[in-house]
Amino acid sequence: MSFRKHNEGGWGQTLVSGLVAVIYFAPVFWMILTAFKTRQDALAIPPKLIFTPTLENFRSVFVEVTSSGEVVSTGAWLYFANSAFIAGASVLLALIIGTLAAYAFSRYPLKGNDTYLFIILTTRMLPPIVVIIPIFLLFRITGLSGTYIGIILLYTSFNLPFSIWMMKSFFDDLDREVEDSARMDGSSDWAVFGRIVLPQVLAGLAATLVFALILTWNEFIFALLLTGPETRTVPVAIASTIGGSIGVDWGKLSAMITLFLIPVFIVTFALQNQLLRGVTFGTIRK
Amino acid sequence: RMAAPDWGPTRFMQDYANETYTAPSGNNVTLEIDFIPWANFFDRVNASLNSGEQKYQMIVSDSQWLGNFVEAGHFLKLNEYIEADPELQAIMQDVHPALVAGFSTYPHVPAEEIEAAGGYAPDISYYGFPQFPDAYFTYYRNDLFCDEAENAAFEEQYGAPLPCEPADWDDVTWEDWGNYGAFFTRTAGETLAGETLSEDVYGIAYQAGKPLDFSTMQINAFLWQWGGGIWDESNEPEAQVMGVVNSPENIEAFETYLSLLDYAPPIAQTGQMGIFEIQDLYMQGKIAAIIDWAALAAPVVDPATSSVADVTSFAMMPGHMRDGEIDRSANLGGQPFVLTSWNDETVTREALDVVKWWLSEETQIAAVKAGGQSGLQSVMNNPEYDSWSPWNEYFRRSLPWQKDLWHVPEMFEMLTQQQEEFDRAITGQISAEEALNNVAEFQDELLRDAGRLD
Amino acid sequence: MSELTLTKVSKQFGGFRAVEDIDLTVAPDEVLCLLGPSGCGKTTTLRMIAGLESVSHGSVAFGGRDLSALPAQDRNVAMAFQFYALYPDLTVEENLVFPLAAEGLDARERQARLDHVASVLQLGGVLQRRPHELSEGEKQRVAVGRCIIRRPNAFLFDEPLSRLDVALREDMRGSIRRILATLNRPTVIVTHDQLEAMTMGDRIAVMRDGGIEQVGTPQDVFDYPDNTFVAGFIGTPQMTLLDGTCLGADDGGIVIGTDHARWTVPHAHFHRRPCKGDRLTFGFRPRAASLEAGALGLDGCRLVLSEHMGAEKLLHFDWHGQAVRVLTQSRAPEVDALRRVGVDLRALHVFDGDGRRLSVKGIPQ
Amino acid sequence: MSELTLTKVSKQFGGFRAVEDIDLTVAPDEVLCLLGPSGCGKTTTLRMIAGLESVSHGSVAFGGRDLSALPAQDRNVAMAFQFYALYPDLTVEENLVFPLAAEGLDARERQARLDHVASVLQLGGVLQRRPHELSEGEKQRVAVGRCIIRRPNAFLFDEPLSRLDVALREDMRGSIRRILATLNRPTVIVTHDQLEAMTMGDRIAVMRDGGIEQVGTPQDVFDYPDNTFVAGFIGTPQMTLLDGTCLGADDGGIVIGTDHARWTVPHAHFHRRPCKGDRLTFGFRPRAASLEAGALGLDGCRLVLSEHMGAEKLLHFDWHGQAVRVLTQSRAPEVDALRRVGVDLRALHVFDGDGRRLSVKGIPQ
Amino acid sequence: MHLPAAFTARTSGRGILRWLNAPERRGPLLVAPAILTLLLVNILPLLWSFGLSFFNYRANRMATPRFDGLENYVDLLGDDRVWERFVTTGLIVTGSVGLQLVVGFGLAMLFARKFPLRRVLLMLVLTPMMLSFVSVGIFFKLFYDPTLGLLSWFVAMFTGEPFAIMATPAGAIWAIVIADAWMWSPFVMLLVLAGLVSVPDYLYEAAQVDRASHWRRFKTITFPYVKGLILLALLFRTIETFKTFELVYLITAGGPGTATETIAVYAYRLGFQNFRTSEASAMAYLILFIVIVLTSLYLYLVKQRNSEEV
Ligand SMILES: Nc1ncnc2c1ncn2[C@@H]1O[C@H](COP(=O)(O)OP(=O)(O)OP(=O)(O)O)[C@@H](O)[C@H]1O
Ligand SMILES: Nc1ncnc2c1ncn2[C@@H]1O[C@H](COP(=O)(O)OP(=O)(O)OP(=O)(O)O)[C@@H](O)[C@H]1O
Ligand SMILES: [Mg+2]
Ligand SMILES: [Mg+2]
Repeated sequence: MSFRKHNEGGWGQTLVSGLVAVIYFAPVFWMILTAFKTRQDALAIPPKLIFTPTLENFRSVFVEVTSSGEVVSTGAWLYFANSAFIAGASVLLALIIGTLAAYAFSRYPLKGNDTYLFIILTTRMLPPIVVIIPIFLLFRITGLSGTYIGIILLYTSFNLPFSIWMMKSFFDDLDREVEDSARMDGSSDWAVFGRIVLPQVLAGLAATLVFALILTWNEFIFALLLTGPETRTVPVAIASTIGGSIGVDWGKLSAMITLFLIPVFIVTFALQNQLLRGVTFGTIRK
Repeated sequence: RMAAPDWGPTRFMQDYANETYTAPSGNNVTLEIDFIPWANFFDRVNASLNSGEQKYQMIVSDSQWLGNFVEAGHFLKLNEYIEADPELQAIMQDVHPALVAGFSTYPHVPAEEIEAAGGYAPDISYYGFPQFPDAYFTYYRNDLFCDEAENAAFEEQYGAPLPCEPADWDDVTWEDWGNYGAFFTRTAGETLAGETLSEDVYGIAYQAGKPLDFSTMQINAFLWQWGGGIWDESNEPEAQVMGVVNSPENIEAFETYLSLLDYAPPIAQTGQMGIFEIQDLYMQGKIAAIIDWAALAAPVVDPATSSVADVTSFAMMPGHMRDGEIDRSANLGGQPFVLTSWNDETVTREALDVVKWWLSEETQIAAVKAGGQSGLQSVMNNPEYDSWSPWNEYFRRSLPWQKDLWHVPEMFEMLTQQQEEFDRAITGQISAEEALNNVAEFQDELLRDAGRLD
Repeated sequence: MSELTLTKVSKQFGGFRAVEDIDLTVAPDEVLCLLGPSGCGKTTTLRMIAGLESVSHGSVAFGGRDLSALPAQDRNVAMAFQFYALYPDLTVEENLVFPLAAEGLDARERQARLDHVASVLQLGGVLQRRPHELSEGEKQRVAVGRCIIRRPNAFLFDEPLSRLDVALREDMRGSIRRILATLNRPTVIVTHDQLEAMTMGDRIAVMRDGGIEQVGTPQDVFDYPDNTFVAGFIGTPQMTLLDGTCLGADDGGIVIGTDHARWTVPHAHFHRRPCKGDRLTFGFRPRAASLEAGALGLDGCRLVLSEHMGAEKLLHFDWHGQAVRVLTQSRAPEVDALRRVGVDLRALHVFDGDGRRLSVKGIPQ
Repeated sequence: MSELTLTKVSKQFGGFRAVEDIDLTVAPDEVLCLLGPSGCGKTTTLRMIAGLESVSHGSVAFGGRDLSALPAQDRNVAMAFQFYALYPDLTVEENLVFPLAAEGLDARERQARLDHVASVLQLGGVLQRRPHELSEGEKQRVAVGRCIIRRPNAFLFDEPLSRLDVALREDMRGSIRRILATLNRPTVIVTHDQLEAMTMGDRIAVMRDGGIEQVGTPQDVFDYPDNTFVAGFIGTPQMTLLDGTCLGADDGGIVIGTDHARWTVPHAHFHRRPCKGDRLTFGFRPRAASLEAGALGLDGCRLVLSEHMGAEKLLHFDWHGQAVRVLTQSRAPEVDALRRVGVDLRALHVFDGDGRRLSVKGIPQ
Repeated sequence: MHLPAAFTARTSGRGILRWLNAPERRGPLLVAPAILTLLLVNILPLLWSFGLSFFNYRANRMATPRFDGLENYVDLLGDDRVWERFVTTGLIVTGSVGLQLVVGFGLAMLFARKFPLRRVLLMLVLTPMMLSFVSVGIFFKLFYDPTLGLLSWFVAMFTGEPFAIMATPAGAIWAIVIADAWMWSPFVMLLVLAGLVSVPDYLYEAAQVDRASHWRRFKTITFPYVKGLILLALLFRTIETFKTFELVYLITAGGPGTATETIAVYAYRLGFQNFRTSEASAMAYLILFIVIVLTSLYLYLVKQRNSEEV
């Protein structure tokens, strides 16, 4: 070929982008590398790229030695399980509730639609730190503090505005005649939604899911304040590696970051195509 | 149930309780600690208390928080229980008076009065017990300070030898400390103890960080040693701010503090030189001598985490020569634990049983052996005490010098503002005098508004 | 089956009246073609029949039962959408059988219907593909197929063949017509292709600006357009329309003409006579004009362009500033040549100043 | 200006050959229409000329200079895209003058060109609108305008009029044709509308499956299609094509026919004579057939459908299983009536078993 | 007896379902769960703190709060420290969001084309966004450390001097801006990329045929397509950056002095350290007000664009 289509680059492009990507990724790479280092290697300057890797840090995430020399679990697996459960449940809930609401906003506009949508967005605008006390109070009154339901509900409500805004723009972009057509073919409104509309916005759901998941997965402040020992999530555990008698426990911290990164990374990677397509689809007409 | 920061001393308490504690009452009592990351411990406790969550029966508090939560009504006043219980009285007598003053009293009562009262007096209000007491002192590299060539060079330059043995540090002043700093500050390429350096090495460091109370902790030591001081809450409302906080003594002390930062690692210029930063730098072999808390000593002598584990010795913190005597006044560290006010009688009794268990000599010795510290004089007076860890001696000897900063509820505002001003001075934006003037002005107004000043 | 009746149906979008007072009846065995320029309200009318759009006034009834208030899913009407509206995530086969779910057919019957539709519409080869893998023409056929697989109360097609090429279109036209003939349901087909309207419709309704201009059999509408709009809209190539005036009347009839020509048209030609001085429009189809003699002559037509259209040529003349078109099989003159264009009297349509037909219907073209 | 030459041009998409060994020459003053069914490679050919697609084999040359390796921006070719490709953020005016930037015109000349194009394409009223505010037809005209405002080496139009309604289309056809005539550049117009091809092209190239089936003047291609594909593709309504065999030869000529009819066709009718037993296809245009007498008769045609096409009717007959179409102005018989369809001998096209033309070109239709 | 019949139809379970299922109730029905959740968990607390902002409540005092009217707002607006924090926040928001847009846009341009290994490389660039603030904050603080940090080490390779970026107020602001921009540029990239990917090829082809320069192609084709998305990214990122708390707290703790103390950190200090609960609430509503103004501005712009299009 003597010339290329506009949207295709060759290995040259790979080289340039690769270079940029590697530079961009370097800090993350460093975090991951640190997970395999002893403390002295971790802080060594000039930085050590070649070192004897250790898995000790990963071990220390899950087991510890007590004062009496016993080896016991740190309970970290519980935090991981909690994170997965809480993030999973709240993202799903937000997606379901948000999708329904978004569909309604898109198809059955209420009076003052824009105002509702705007108010919904507004709830995301305050720094979390300043709404903590009232939320805490509310949780105390309702007895939700420290329960799974409580934190899941909270995260759900955090993800709702985003889900609604995002999904609405997807629904807005759908061809309504398709729905009309299904209606003509005798399907009930629910069937239309389930069989015709939802499959078309899968990409959007995927994109929303990824964004919401990333936010929820890493949420810290509310996890700190509103979870108890049984419902605590990983970000709180990560913070615990800071400020002990050894300041920042770099190795353990990195090990946790690394382990904690893997699930979102995998989800994002798996949904990457939809993510791009979804984002395109959802927002292009804005 | 108890809220506690997530770190060694509290983990120990949990483990040890699980192993050994059975309630004397026969009730089924377990100590269940909610471990919270240190950095966010205050936020969590604060939110819990102020929302009225009433979730915890005991709380590890910081000494400075007492006034705040006592006035808010969250912490239980212990006087009637102590009065009724000789065992508790004995404990209060055994606890070092500096700790009783810092950890337990509100309104604040100075250590001398506690000592005079023999630990317990009914007219003093008691709230807390030591969970983990702390004090700072010198960590130094004996491979440098005992190196013959370096010693010779130093002696030639300053006319005195380097303190090699811990005992040699007993009469080290801040002036000497500055000399060590200047002497050991080397850049890459120079030699140190016979080795050519590939990286810069710095002489000395102490905490000078903006986060939390870092710089205040060390600066207070200077102020007291120079004969100045902070606003004295125990003399409220007569005690003044103006002319006290920005007294000439204080200014001179603060200037000295600032001048010594010249020999510290460059992070000092950023106002981020906290206790962990100097610990890390020291463990990487980049500083000859530092001043840090007892709580941070263990990793420094652990070869797994420290490259200078084998060559580290501990010694007293330098002091200021005043009236022919070295003053080593310093700011108390560590945390008391308290009972909360909403517990019913049974819970309170059980909690006090836990207190008694924790502050029993046996438990405290175990805690110290596990790397912790104890506030009980009986433990510290144990002849073997000094040998349980290389720094115990210096903790024990430092303790009598400890004072504490304010406990009044306004202390947070005072502290934040003070940290900001100190930080400006540390990062070279303003002079020591300006900083102290700003602090004084602010405190004066604030305390007047709060009715604590006439 | 029962007939479909629209009574004074109007549709208001905000302040804009998209459809206005339409009356229409479609018999069970009848195909009505809605014809009209873009934006005239064809789709909106269809959607009101389907129940996808509420009627602002008037009523839609099947067999006398007013269904205006019924939602679409309860009307049992089949509709092929202008932009296909295929279910993007279903295969062609699934798309086709989708509407059968509501009819509750057994598997055999369903398969039979599918096979039939697929073969008629030549979709056999693409049954397993998804809509985005289809060419435009195939998509359109699926949309039609999804319609005719049903046995609804009425069929509605919105531009069902617009994306097909000529050969296929001719073919489909026949097939659909035949299927509809067997099903015996009132059918409305929207189109803006008049050839399609003429060949598929039992009757044609020509719409403009939300109203109906004329309803009638294709032949009727073609031969006797009610007004200049219909006259110009129906018929390819377009009818030639010339501005003129009524110059008076004499024994032989009414004299009409322009500055450059005057013709006498018998009184019998008019069902309503113009008065002297009235502005008129008269028109004739290009096929009815010739370069040979004719009762009415336009002298001095200058050839501007000659277009080959297969067996015939379309000659564009300029006649004193007005365009005159002639379709002829004979050889075209040189460009710029002057010719006399002759028009058969019987082929002459006369309209009044408002564009309403004056000539009688009886004159065969 | 110089001519455009394609020599053995092919395009391979992966394993699929979209265009195969095309040879074409377009003279500077010539308009060539590329005609063919959907997917036959018309757009691909155009894109190769424009330089938007590389040629897999062969060469594209202007005035003898091989430009195959040159990217589009260096070829100076104007192209109107099938889907308009208007710049969404520019107004119509900005869209129109966009290509002039590269020509470095002064403001006056630019304005003059703009005015001219806008008036020819009747875009004067929408110059300040943006593409999304235009109707499909307007968009298409802007796309064409962006092309003819330039003075490039060659013009390429991809379905330039497909979205216009009939009246406008007729009008535009003429306008574009006139402009092109003054500019004197080789022009290629892609279309699948044969009427457009016939009226706009000096020559027509009929494509199928990536190859060219026939090139010639519209009249030539219409009158003497080289093969059955071209015969069936060109001409509306479609030519009737019947399968038959060569039954032998006698003095009068060659006898051809089916089981149901036999006709003798003079030898002079063939430029290549079939042998006895050869399979043949013979065809005639519906307009050349009639229900009156004719040299060649098809007895027993059963009327299946009669379509009104304005002045004429298209009658669909079934003749022993083969479809026969007749276009007539006279009255249509009843459905199912049996009739004899007569065809004029001169209108008979004969093709061999492979579909290649056997009848001579000389016979006028 | 029509009335009772209707009554029973409504009260029986099925009747209620049917009643709920009516088309005109479909919209409210679908929105209800979302609104309820938000009302309960978000809006109630918001209102509570809004009410609080008119009192003189302090969480660490037992005294009953006194109604203060607008006093808190007046105090805050008259306080130089507050304005200083707003300026700081403005600097950080402008710097960070600006940098995010530039970097995000650049990255998107780089990844708009298809090339081998694109999927993998794209993931590398996306990762920063997936990290928690704690990890980013702690590690960037380490990177910035003049002695142990990679950045300083890297700079020192050229200058020979240890590099303390956080030693000056400007440097500290840069430190925050860089960390935040690094973390969130991928988000902007993703949105812009979405826009770029959706630019139809034929437009570029048309421009090629029209012999347009690269710059004109960018200006007339690329930019219009991503404009809307850039605005969207601007909206989301401005809202988020306005709330920046963790990064500042972890990296500089607001220092040196108060040079990097953002309005969110200040609100935290007010509410959580100084126990001026009501003032903090008032502060929160000032922030909310500003963000709402910014957002409305954005939505207004978008709407204008849309109405242009319709
Ligand atoms: N939902 C709506 N809101 C406002 N106006 C509308 C709406 N739907 C259609 N219209 C307007 O009503 C008029 C008729 O539209 P309709 O779709 O029925 O036209 P049409 O005859 O089908 O045209 P086409 O041949 O282009 O499909 C148009 O002017 C259109 O803009
Ligand atoms: N980039 C491509 N990759 C693979 N196949 C392609 C590509 N572009 C076109 N084709 C195929 O090449 C063939 C010719 O396509 P082309 O677009 O030239 O058809 P066309 O004659 O213009 O048809 P239409 O009338 O529908 O526009 C089609 O079968 C098409 O599917
Ligand atoms: Mg329509
Ligand atoms: Mg094409």
